[in-house]
Amino acid sequence: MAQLTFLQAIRAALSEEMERDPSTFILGEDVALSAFGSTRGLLERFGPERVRDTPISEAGFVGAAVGAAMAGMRPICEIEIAPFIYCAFDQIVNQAAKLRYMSGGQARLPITFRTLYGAAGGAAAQHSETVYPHLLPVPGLKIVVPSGPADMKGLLKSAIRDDNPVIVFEHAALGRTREEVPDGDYLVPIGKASVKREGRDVTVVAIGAMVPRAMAVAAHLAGDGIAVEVIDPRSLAPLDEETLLNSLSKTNRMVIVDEAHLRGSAASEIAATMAEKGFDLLDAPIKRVAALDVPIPFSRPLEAAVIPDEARIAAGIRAVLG
Amino acid sequence: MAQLTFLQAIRAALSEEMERDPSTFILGEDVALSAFGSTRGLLERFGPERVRDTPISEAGFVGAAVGAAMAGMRPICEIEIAPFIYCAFDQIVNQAAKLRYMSGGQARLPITFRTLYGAAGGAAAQHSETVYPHLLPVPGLKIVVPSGPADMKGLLKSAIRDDNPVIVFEHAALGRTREEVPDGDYLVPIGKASVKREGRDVTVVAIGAMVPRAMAVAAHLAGDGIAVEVIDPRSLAPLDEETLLNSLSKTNRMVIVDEAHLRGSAASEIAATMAEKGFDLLDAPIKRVAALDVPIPFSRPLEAAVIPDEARIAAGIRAVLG
Amino acid sequence: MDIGKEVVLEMYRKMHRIRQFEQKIKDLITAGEIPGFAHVSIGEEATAVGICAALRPTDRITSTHRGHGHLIAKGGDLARMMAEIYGRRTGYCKGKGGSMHIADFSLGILGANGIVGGGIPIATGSALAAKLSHKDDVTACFFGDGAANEGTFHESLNLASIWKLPVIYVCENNGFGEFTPTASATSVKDIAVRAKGYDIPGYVVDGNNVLEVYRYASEAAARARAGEGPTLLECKTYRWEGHVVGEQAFITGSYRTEEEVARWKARCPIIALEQEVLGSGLIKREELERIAREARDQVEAAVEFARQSPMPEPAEAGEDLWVE
Amino acid sequence: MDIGKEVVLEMYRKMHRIRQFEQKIKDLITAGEIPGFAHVSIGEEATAVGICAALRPTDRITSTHRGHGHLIAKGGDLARMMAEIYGRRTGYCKGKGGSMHIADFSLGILGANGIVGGGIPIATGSALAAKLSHKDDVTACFFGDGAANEGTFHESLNLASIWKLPVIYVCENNGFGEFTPTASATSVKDIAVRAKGYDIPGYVVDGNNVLEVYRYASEAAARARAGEGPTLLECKTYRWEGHVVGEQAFITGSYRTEEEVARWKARCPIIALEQEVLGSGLIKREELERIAREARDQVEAAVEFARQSPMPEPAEAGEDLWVE
Ligand SMILES: Cc1ncc(C[n+]2csc(CCOP(=O)(O)OP(=O)(O)O)c2C)c(N)n1
Ligand SMILES: Cc1ncc(C[n+]2csc(CCOP(=O)(O)OP(=O)(O)O)c2C)c(N)n1
Ligand SMILES: [Mg+2]
Ligand SMILES: [Mg+2]
Repeated sequence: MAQLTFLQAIRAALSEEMERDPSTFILGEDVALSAFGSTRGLLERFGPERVRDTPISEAGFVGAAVGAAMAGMRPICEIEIAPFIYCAFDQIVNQAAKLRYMSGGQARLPITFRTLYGAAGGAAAQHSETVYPHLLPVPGLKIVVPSGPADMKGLLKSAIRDDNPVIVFEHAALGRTREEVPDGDYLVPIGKASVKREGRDVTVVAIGAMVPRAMAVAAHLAGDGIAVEVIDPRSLAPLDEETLLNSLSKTNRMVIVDEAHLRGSAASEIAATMAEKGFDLLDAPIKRVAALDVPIPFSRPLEAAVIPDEARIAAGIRAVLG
Repeated sequence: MAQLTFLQAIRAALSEEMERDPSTFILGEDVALSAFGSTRGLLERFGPERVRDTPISEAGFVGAAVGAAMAGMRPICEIEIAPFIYCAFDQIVNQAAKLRYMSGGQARLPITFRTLYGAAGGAAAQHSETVYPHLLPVPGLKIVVPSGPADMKGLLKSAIRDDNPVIVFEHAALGRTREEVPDGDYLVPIGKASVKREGRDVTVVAIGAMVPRAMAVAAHLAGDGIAVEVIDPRSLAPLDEETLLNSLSKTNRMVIVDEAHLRGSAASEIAATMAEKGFDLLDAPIKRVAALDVPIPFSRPLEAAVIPDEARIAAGIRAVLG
Repeated sequence: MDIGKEVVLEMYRKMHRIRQFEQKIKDLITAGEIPGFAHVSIGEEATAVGICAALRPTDRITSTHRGHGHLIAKGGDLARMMAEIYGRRTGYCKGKGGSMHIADFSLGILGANGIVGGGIPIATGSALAAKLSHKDDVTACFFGDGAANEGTFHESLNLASIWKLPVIYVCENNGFGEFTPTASATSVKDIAVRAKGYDIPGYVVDGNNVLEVYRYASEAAARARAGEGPTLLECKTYRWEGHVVGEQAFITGSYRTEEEVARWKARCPIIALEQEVLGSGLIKREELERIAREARDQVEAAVEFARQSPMPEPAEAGEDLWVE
Repeated sequence: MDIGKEVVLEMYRKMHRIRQFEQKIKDLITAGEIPGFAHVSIGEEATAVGICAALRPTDRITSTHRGHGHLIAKGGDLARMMAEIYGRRTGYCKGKGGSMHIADFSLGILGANGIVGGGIPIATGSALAAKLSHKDDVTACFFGDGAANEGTFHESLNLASIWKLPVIYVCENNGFGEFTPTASATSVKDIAVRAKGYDIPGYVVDGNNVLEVYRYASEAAARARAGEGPTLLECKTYRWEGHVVGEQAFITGSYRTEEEVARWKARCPIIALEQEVLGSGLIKREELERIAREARDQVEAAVEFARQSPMPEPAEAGEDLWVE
């Protein structure tokens, strides 16, 4: 066990898996020098063939990852900032996620996509968007959103070993968060939620950078005698419905906190599923706390008004407590 | 009033609006010859400058529509088949939908995107997908899904006149459906649902080609004494929550029928909203009847197994009736 | 280059197989026996065959919506192809893919593709895999003239050039993208010219001359295997049939002249090869006739296989999404 | 071409304005007064200015993430730009856009753009609008060498060529895309060569020589207005500063040599113009000094304006999405 930051956890996962499996390689824009630090040091260790800078050609290099995977490699493909995925959307949605099925189970696509997402202050609409909602309607793609260093390491390692396409969303504001991370072969299974805090009054499901925010609110509300259970689903596809329903059967109330725009959010998807399968468990409507339905604005007070903050999370919780 | 097919209604809307406003023009692949018939005859009437065949370059010509709109034109941009939108996804999501907001309200983007969507038998995964769920998380874009000729005409005309980007999804299987369509300036407002059939036992919300299917089920169940109210939301963004909630306050039960894959579907979004805002009205969980979470397969029995059919819709209704 | 008799015969065999197969598809769709839609490449056989004849079994290809010819040229099994087009469980994709998505990974066929230009980066990645795993396999990437206007063409050729990837980009210029003439959608007369923009060799090739295609492909493959990077071959050819089988039923007007079609039919790649080999005395007419007959028989057998095969069960729709 | 004194003075003025503005941005970010991140174009001023000097007020431009220079060259107001970068309500985008999204539609500035290559089709569409409305307005499209590897570059140039659109594609080749040298990401030495792939004129231009840029731009604009279609100008230049202000704080190692930077600084476009005009006796030193001083004052005033301006209210986040 060592104290690692989120970024260090990413680097640990990448280098351990690259060490382990010679068919892995990294490709993406400036992965050698690593502007955001997640691949720093890997060039020196694995060389430019396996840590491969690409031109600024998202459809081209994402498609190259697809082709390399189908020809036997295990690519780790970085899209520098999440909204750039839209430039490669066909290759992810129509190709990577569909080719196995369309080929009747012939193709293997062990690709890990990694990308930096979320609002971290002043990067504006084309750089700050929470992108996973656009990928929810994509059968054939697993979606992972770690909220801290240990999960980051364990989930990324699982993603790389997965024989299916997995996309890992790494929040831009979490880079320097730090916690104990198990050494070596620490794997977190994809599809298993994590109960971050137990409580009997209300279940708060929070995603990515909303998890620490929800934890802060829970700690705060504990002072008012409100026992909040915080659950991090960790992967949105597949979703661990069982853990969520179990919690709901205890608390009978749920708030879902998502940094995405409300419409079409993961919060909506989870809420619809919980309200359908957990209908009899519910004592109050499921409340979604999500970003406003406007692009993420540049100026700090505006950005803060759009993204869920502690006050809105707390208000959501109080609302379902009635 | 005349009996028009869905395709004739599209042509009527396009030619009336092009007649009306010289800043309109059509661009897209093979719009002059019109493989699917929706723009047939327009070349002869308006000439090749305004009915403009493009190369196979979706990002290029969608972006050109964005630029032309910002420079004062009113483009009608056809994406031949909906999943090709993924090739132009950046231009729609990061550009068309965000530029007005990012520019502080300077840009005007009166663009109508039109595209053929849905499963119509044997076109397989890359041609049959229901694509609007990918666009739900896009503030700044209106999403319209007409289910019949009259709405098609009235909504398309409203879309063209709208000063904001609107995308109109035209179901591939509806082309030859026929009904009375008002002549001339018939406008259907975007954001207003349509109650297709009244009933007091259960509300069925159906989208696009699922509307006639739900209507058939409703007619059938009427024989069993079940009074189904069928509502077509017509636009998914904005969503007419009021009409849906009004219906729910009468029936207290809701089924949502969507051709999209269940995860991330419009059905999920609507269900989450209704379960949140209409919690006290509900006597049963809201049931989503949607496509399975696999790509649309080619072979007919497989395609039929994936897309909601009358039996699944009826079963959904019976389930919420308990 | 001296092309051995066996190679020539094999090319002749493959061209006939493609022609017969697609003629059959066309007839079956017209007769209403096959439901979906299909794009046939009748008239373009020399390109598919000339390219694939220069490849080894471990080499790979990516194909397009108009892919039957490429697949057959790379060794695809007619019966499993036909069964797929019939939507049967015995088809290459168990009925999940259909005409536009046939693949045979055991033969290095990474799949037809319904997205114009979609296969170009994929082929590029396949070539990258060869390089990374130190194999001298080549990937041939088929795409149309229309696809050469997609961004993926540009991004891929640049990538392959800077990384010196073992890939042959084969642009089948058949004069049209759907109903739009190439000349009105494409800014250059010869797409091969675009190779200059990536500092790679680019050649205009007579796509109806299988021997010429084979020669260029062999050279490009040799370059690729030697680590010298990609080549762009623009094979000029023509599709005799419509963009999609049955298009007369839904388009009005015609987008090309009968003379143009007739002119190209007069340049039939199969007859051209026949004349060449008969003229040179390399091969006897009877041998050629036997090959043509065999192709017909194989196609009939494929149809029979497809007809006898079961449709998939509805429950199978849930399978084949994940590697478990 | 004979360039009038007024034009030269105006170009000198604009270059200084850009230099001072961006130097100030850099200082303010370094000092922690401006929070976000910004990409400055110090060293590249001649390209922005030479191009825009050849444009009319009704002509349009599209810009990039490194856009301050283009905007100022097209007449952008320093105070409203600065206020935007400060995130103030008085900024061009009311604080919603920031450095990467500044626009001024009244000046034909269709906006900076945070997506590399994102503006290229938009410029193409702007040119299409001019053509469709029978106006002789030209659109200049700025983008980097890195953007020239995006698919949108390819699709747009093909489109503009076949439609003969009045657009000038201005590739600012500053030697890097982020931290990757152009030479290792781009398959050709001269991006201008790619023009051949679209059958349009393409020229390599000394991007640090404002008079040369102006001459090429004027010719390209004249061609465009005459209906002769697009031109590709590759302006070779260099960014003196990092990819993003403050990058030293988060990247380790350096991706270019100090000598290289020094070599380019010795080719400062502003000093080059000074020497040219002083040498020819066209303009006196005092006049130049006055211009430089005015630029500094304008920038100071802009900072003052921004500092005094209010931040937006949270409720304003909900505005400006729709045309009602
Ligand atoms: C991205 C995308 N855009 C459009 C289409 C529709 N479409 C299918 S085939 C075709 C024409 C392709 O032309 P070309 O590349 O020349 O191939 P050809 O059909 O001539 O063999 C088009 C536009 C598609 N399948 N994918
Ligand atoms: C589609 C997309 N991919 C990647 C990025 C990240 N990015 C921002 S600037 C930049 C480099 C651009 O290089 P170039 O086009 O040469 O412009 P320069 O920065 O040199 O002016 C990159 C990769 C982006 N903003 N958009
Ligand atoms: Mg073609
Ligand atoms: Mg650059």
